[in-house]
Amino acid sequence: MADNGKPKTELLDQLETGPWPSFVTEIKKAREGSPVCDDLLGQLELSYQEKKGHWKHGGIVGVLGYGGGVIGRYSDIPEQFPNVAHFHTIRVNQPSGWFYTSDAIRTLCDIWERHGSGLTNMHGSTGDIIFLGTRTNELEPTFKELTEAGFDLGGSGSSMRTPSCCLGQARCEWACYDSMKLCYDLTMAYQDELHRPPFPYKFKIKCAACPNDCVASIARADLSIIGTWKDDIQQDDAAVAAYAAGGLNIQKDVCDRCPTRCMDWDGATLTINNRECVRCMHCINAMPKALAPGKERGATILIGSKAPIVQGALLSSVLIPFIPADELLETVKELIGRVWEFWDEYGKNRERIGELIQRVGMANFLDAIGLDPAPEMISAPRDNPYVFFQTKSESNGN
Amino acid sequence: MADNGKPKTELLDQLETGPWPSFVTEIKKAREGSPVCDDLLGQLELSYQEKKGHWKHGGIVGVLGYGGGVIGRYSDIPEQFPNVAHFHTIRVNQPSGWFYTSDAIRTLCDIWERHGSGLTNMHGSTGDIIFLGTRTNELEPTFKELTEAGFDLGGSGSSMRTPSCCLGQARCEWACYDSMKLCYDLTMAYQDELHRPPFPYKFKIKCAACPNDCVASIARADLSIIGTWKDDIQQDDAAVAAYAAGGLNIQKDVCDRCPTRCMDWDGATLTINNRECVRCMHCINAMPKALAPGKERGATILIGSKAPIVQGALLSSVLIPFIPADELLETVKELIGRVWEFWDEYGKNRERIGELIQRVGMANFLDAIGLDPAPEMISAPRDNPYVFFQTKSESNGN
Amino acid sequence: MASQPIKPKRITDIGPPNYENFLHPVIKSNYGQWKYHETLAPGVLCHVAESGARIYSVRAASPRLLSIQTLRLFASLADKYCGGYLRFTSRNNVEFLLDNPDNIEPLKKELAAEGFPVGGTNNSISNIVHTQGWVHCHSSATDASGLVKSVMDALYEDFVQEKLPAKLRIAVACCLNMCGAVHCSDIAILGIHRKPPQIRHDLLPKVCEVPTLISSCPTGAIRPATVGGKQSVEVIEEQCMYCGNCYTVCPAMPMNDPDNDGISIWVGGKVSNARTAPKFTKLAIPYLPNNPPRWPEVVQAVANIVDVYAKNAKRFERLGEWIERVGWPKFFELTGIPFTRYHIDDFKFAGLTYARSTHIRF
Amino acid sequence: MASQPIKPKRITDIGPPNYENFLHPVIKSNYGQWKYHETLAPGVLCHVAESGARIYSVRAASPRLLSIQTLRLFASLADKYCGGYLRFTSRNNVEFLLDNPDNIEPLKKELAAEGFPVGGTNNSISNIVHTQGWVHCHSSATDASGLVKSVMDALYEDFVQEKLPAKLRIAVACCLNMCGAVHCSDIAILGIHRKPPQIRHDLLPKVCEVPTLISSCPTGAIRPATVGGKQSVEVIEEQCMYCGNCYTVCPAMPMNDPDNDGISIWVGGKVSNARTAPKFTKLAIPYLPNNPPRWPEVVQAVANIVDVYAKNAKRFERLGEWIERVGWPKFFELTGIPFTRYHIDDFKFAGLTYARSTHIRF
Ligand code: SRM
Ligand code: SRM
Ligand code: SRM
Ligand code: SRM
Ligand code: SF4
Ligand code: SF4
Ligand code: SF4
Ligand code: SF4
Ligand code: SF4
Ligand code: SF4
Ligand code: SF4
Ligand code: SF4
Repeated sequence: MADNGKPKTELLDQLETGPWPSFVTEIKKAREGSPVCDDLLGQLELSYQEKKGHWKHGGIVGVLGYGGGVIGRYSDIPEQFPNVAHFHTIRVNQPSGWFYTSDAIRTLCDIWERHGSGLTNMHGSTGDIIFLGTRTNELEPTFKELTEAGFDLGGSGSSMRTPSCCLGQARCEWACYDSMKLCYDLTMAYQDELHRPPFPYKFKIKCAACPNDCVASIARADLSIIGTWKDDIQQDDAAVAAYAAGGLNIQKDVCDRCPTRCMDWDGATLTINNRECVRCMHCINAMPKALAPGKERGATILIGSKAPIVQGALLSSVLIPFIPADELLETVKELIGRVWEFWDEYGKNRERIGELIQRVGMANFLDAIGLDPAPEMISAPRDNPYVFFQTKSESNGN
Repeated sequence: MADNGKPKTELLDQLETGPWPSFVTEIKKAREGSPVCDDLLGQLELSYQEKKGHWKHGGIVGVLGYGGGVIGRYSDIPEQFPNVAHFHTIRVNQPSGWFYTSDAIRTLCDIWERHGSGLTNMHGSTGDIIFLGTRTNELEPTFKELTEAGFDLGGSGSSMRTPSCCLGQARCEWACYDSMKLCYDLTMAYQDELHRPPFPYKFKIKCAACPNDCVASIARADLSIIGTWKDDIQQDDAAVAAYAAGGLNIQKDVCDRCPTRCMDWDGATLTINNRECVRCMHCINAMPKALAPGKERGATILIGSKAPIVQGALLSSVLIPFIPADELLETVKELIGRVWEFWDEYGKNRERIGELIQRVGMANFLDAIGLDPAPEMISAPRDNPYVFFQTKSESNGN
Repeated sequence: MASQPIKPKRITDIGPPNYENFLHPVIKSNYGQWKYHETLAPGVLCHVAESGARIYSVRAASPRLLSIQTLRLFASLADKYCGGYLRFTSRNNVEFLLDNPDNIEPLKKELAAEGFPVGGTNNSISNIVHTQGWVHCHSSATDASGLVKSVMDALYEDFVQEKLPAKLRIAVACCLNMCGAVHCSDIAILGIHRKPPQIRHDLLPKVCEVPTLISSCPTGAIRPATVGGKQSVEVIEEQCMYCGNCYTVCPAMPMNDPDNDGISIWVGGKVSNARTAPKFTKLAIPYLPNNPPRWPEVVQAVANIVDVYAKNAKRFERLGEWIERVGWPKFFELTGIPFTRYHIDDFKFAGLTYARSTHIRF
Repeated sequence: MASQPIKPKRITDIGPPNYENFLHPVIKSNYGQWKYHETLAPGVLCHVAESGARIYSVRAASPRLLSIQTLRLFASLADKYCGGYLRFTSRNNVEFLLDNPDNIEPLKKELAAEGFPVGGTNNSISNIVHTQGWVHCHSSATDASGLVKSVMDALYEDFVQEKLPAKLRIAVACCLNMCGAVHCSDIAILGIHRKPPQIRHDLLPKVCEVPTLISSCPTGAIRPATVGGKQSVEVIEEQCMYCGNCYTVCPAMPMNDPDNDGISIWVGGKVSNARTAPKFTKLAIPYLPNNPPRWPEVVQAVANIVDVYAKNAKRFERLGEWIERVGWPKFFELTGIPFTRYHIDDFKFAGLTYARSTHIRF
């Protein structure tokens, strides 16, 4: 213990210098109202000394009737740090796009002041508001206050996980569909799957309203919904000229960086061969005042991304090239239903949907969910001759 | 039988029309001196009728003291076609670059007239002269006459296969090393391995004297030796200008097709950033009078290509980025020795060297043959975190 | 933190609050009607609607691990300058939404005074997506927050300025589970183990099912074994690739090892579809020591990569795009990072990463 | 073909004749000293040495399967026009080497009269690399020579002219062993089976070792079984991908099946390092019927692909390069080839062929 009755944090203190805001300072701030934070600092300092974590595998804890939303966590040296003997986190479902009013923020703070460490993550990597550290007996009371304030828990375990989205139409000129609304509608539609783990493993949905993918959906979501358009890029020639006059090297920085080289710049006019454009966004990103996505907007649906454990990381791959914006909710819900049915029947324990598709093959998966194969789903046809022909009985899925 | 006492070949006869030279005509030509050809035509006509081959799995036949060079072949309907009851092929090692004098050709014809069907393939896919069809008792006599005429057999089975090469310095301005000589020297150096199968499986060597790879070595050789250069492309500005004047669109057809876009054309001068050039040959191919490979010439050694059976096709991959031309023979021989030693020890039956490298991993292979890893060997470092660290004992190959 | 139940009635499955209740009026009335945006300064964006309306966003750094005290500070700043409206970004920065541009400078000043720098937009290094580390996870081979703090202190100038060739996105994960963005980031910092799990034979039969445990191992390194008369398992050391999946399914297989755990550095991934397709991050440095509290080796390594990239890439070229243009040999040469056997893939798709052409630079 | 032993002494391991003995004097004296080349006409090249010397090459088509009668014809043409020097190319054409350009036209005329067209250089379709087929191999699902003849008859104009955007290289193989160039060709024609091997239970125990046979199957489709009291095997039909590897190791597992064997068409491979790296050929048409003697469906399919390519590709663009630029959906659209479940890879590296970006053309 240091002189002030607080644990010694010599190593951690070194993380309070420097220009970047310090998480150590945050923990120290929070200890005003919360003795938990002293023990957290103490145990963390020990980890810094020993280069070793001091948390045990979490047990199954939660709130009544829910199977997810809480990550159980226990110290492996509770004698030394009794206040973090239990140190569970609560995942609170964030509002779409992480928009708040100051009142909402204060409501959350007040609840968490009453029931937990006073520490949060704004936000977790999946998107949830993370309430960082409380005891088992505080879970139910926290939940009660949260729901009464209009908040609910997010996902954990083998449940649908909290969907998240880019801010889309709320503040972005490139949004090709209403990602915030779709995210909200899907979250509401699947409350049961979110709260009561029904699956072989986790299932994540992320909604990005254009191919810039500001919510990393193609890399981190089992279902990635990424905005795009079908018609021509909207073009304002005067504004293009203004960019050129302003010093943008349109040939080098725009045309030569177009992945399909489908743009032509003759020094005065930009011509886009829109049939060759793959909607990568680059030219639009480079000249936001001059170019914009077309008017026939919607989204591409991709499936299956995940982190590497254990068969290697996956990126989501194209499942439906285009769905018009106004048909998105219904089509996606219908699709999700069929995907889950298939996963439920064929998925092994702890097998993500992307892994299952890899295992059974995309073609069989398409058969099962009733989608026709399309060349947009692949980067190239097979290069090996090992075709499982279906001559025996045409309906055989293998 | 048709009226002339020859077999009926109604279907095959249809392949004697049209502008492309006909193999049926060739077989018919050969039957002058060889009754074998009648039965070959007969059996082939039957295959055309039935859509089905009529050859049996070959037994082990060959010449004394050799384990390779002959492919045994038997008809599965010898009663019907007794003259092709045996129909073995003899693989005769071609001269480097497939150069002949008319005398050499005639010598081969005479031998084959005496001992076989009179049919050949000029050449087989590996490169050999193929003597197409003879009986077991003719093998040894054919071999005797061949060797006396200065020819020897090529490889088959689990032997080193007949090396082959592009014509290189014999008639090509781009040859970066003497592919014909290297091919010859290697063939001579490994006569034993060529004739007496010592390996887990076949081993093919192909020598192409520049990256155009006119002998498909990167796709069809266990060891691919492909010419390249280290210094700057030789450039003749006047000749470049002449191409431009002659109508070549240097920007579009040359610069824009350069894979690294390392060329600049200002309408008058071509500037190549040679440090970025990957020696793809395109610009040189497009302007043979203006550009040429540099003067510091040699070859890249690549390893492991093969057809798909059964783990999928492989392309050869870079093993040694550059060996100067005058060190090639010695370095390659030394390398081959180490590769064969490793293959001999670790290769499974019917496992090509490329498959073995895939199985044990390139790094372990490099360790075993004593080569340091170099970034030129890979297109990109690993993207998965599954590293087998060697902390236990630094010498452990896994 | 005494429990104060307020009402007896139990509410469930209500989902998150509707975002519409939290939108700034300018946003609400111009929803889906944005025309273009401009950057007024690093961290300060102005979005212009078809209607001519403007919304200003001021983006401030956040350590992500936030106390309620700081959250209340943000709330009061939002009240003071933004009519109470704020948001967080997908990279955990906080954004204040203003309709009055005159409020921008005072807000920035207050944020600076409180230690929250403004930046992270356009060609800058934004906040680091990261994970729990020793603060909360049982699985971590290193801390996350401490790494982020150390690295961002060093890269601070690139957060408050927009001088890089393109966006540069960093991620930290404390174990191979990679909660976050490690597998598709420009630069990623990953906690790793380098020793097989220790087996707690006493605990194992009680807490784990042996068949499930055995099948959890992707390399088949775990075999049944009888130890001290009890059913347990053994790990074939040579087959273990330290993935930790066995520990995830069985607490009696801890991986933590202060002497051998450490950090690996990865480069060249991206998520956006801009120009090139999304890419996985590739191994740059297989191992650096775990050196809390400041991880000097890691900080130096990351700063060096950023530096080399900044000096060499062309405009609009993300780190991975630059490397693909100049080639990996050049990346290793310019950064001075040694190329080792560990860089050569030996996992599932390994063969496809071998250089299958003669395209070589000398 | 009576055997006439000449001498008793047995010579072995002498290797091939030294190529130097077979080189045209102009080639010999300018070996390694070539400066550039020009094309005088399709099939006629002129290589110019540093010394100013010139060698002319006239390339003529060959069916590859050549009688000694034709070889003697070539030899006498070489004597007449080339001082006796000729060669064959890596694609099985014959090349006559001349030092006197006046001999070119007479030589071409004689070749034409004998039915050997001149061409195959530059942006043409050269000879088809092919295999044995029903002429000599036990393994073939189709004939090779007949396919080549049928296809080249149809593509003849593209052999004698150089009007394509770039070189176009075709290969034929009669089974999945792919002796030749199928896996890296602009267009490939491949004989395939679509039924598991028939098992000759009578023969099997006599000619094959069951364990070797079982382990030869890459998918594990072969299982030991006792049939009629004798040790044999069974094949799980659903797991068989018709690779024929079992037949290669065991003659009692024949694959031939006239009703189900057929042809598949592949596109977009290449070998050269020019511009893009070498590429594998990709599946275009999974199945066409085996229709000797003229395989009209195959001929039509190949001609159609050549035609679409010729009309759409840019100069210097190989077939695969063109497809990569415009995208595979466009290839299927323009050729009218239906896209099916079989095009989607499900082998080892399958996942990497799924479209992992939103880069889509509409
Ligand atoms: C809290 C959070 C990290 C954070 O600091 O933000 C987190 C924390 C954990 N993750 Fe995660 N994951 C979190 C987002 C992710 C993400 C990112 C995302 O969702 O966009 C990924 C990568 C994407 C993906 O899903 O593949 C991710 C991939 C994993 C994996 C590997 C899964 C895989 O299939 O590869 C595991 C291991 C597992 O599930 O067994 C895992 C497991 C865990 C566990 C539950 C540890 C475990 O082995 O049981 C961690 C609990 C830590 C703790 O004590 O709080 N976590 N995890 C994130 C959730 C917060 C939230 O709800 O907002
Ligand atoms: C004659 C020839 C085809 C031709 O018409 O030109 C040929 C013919 C045979 N090949 Fe081949 N291969 C021939 C060049 C090739 C090539 C091309 C090359 O060498 O450049 C390949 C692809 C490259 C490669 O080696 O991978 C090739 C890949 C195979 C394979 C598959 C090997 C693999 O690892 O994937 C087999 C099957 C096997 O070895 O079991 C095979 C097996 C065979 C057998 C021996 C059939 C068998 O299963 O036992 C064929 C004998 C046919 C016969 O009756 O004459 N042949 N074979 C070629 C040899 C002539 C020569 O010596 O010049
Ligand atoms: C004669 C031959 C070598 C031999 O030793 O036999 C040869 C000779 C020449 N090749 Fe080749 N190539 C020969 C097979 C190949 C092959 C192998 C093959 O086809 O199986 C390739 C790789 C093909 C591939 O990528 O699939 C090949 C890829 C090239 C290229 C690169 C073309 C490209 O743009 O991808 C060039 C450069 C060019 O044509 O501009 C080239 C250029 C040349 C030049 C111009 C080289 C020179 O300066 O003399 C020669 C005459 C070319 C011509 O036919 O127009 N040669 N060339 C082969 C003739 C085969 C035939 O009868 O048609
Ligand atoms: C606020 C935020 C969305 C949100 O709902 O929270 C957002 C907002 C914008 N993004 Fe983003 N992006 C946001 C995360 C992302 C992510 C996700 C991530 O980093 O994990 C990506 C994918 C990154 C990747 O590829 O690894 C992302 C890739 C882009 C791109 C493509 C950049 C590229 O060239 O690859 C653009 C276009 C551009 O900047 O020119 C873009 C552009 C924009 C624009 C300009 C869109 C607009 O017109 O308003 C917004 C301001 C950009 C800025 O920060 O300079 N945004 N953006 C996220 C801010 C994160 C932060 O605090 O830094
Ligand atoms: S993903 Fe597209 S629409 Fe969404 S915030 Fe980013 S740039 Fe805007
Ligand atoms: S969006 Fe991308 S692909 Fe389309 S024109 Fe612009 S840069 Fe090219
Ligand atoms: S590989 Fe190169 S050197 Fe050899 S013939 Fe072809 S172009 Fe000439
Ligand atoms: S050889 Fe290829 S890479 Fe080099 S400058 Fe020429 S076109 Fe570019
Ligand atoms: S990356 Fe690993 S250690 Fe870090 S939070 Fe996720 S599961 Fe825990
Ligand atoms: S860490 Fe991974 S590889 Fe090692 S034993 Fe555990 S599950 Fe197997
Ligand atoms: S491809 Fe198959 S059938 Fe044809 S020659 Fe080769 S092994 Fe025989
Ligand atoms: S054909 Fe191939 S997949 Fe089928 S049983 Fe034989 S070896 Fe197995």
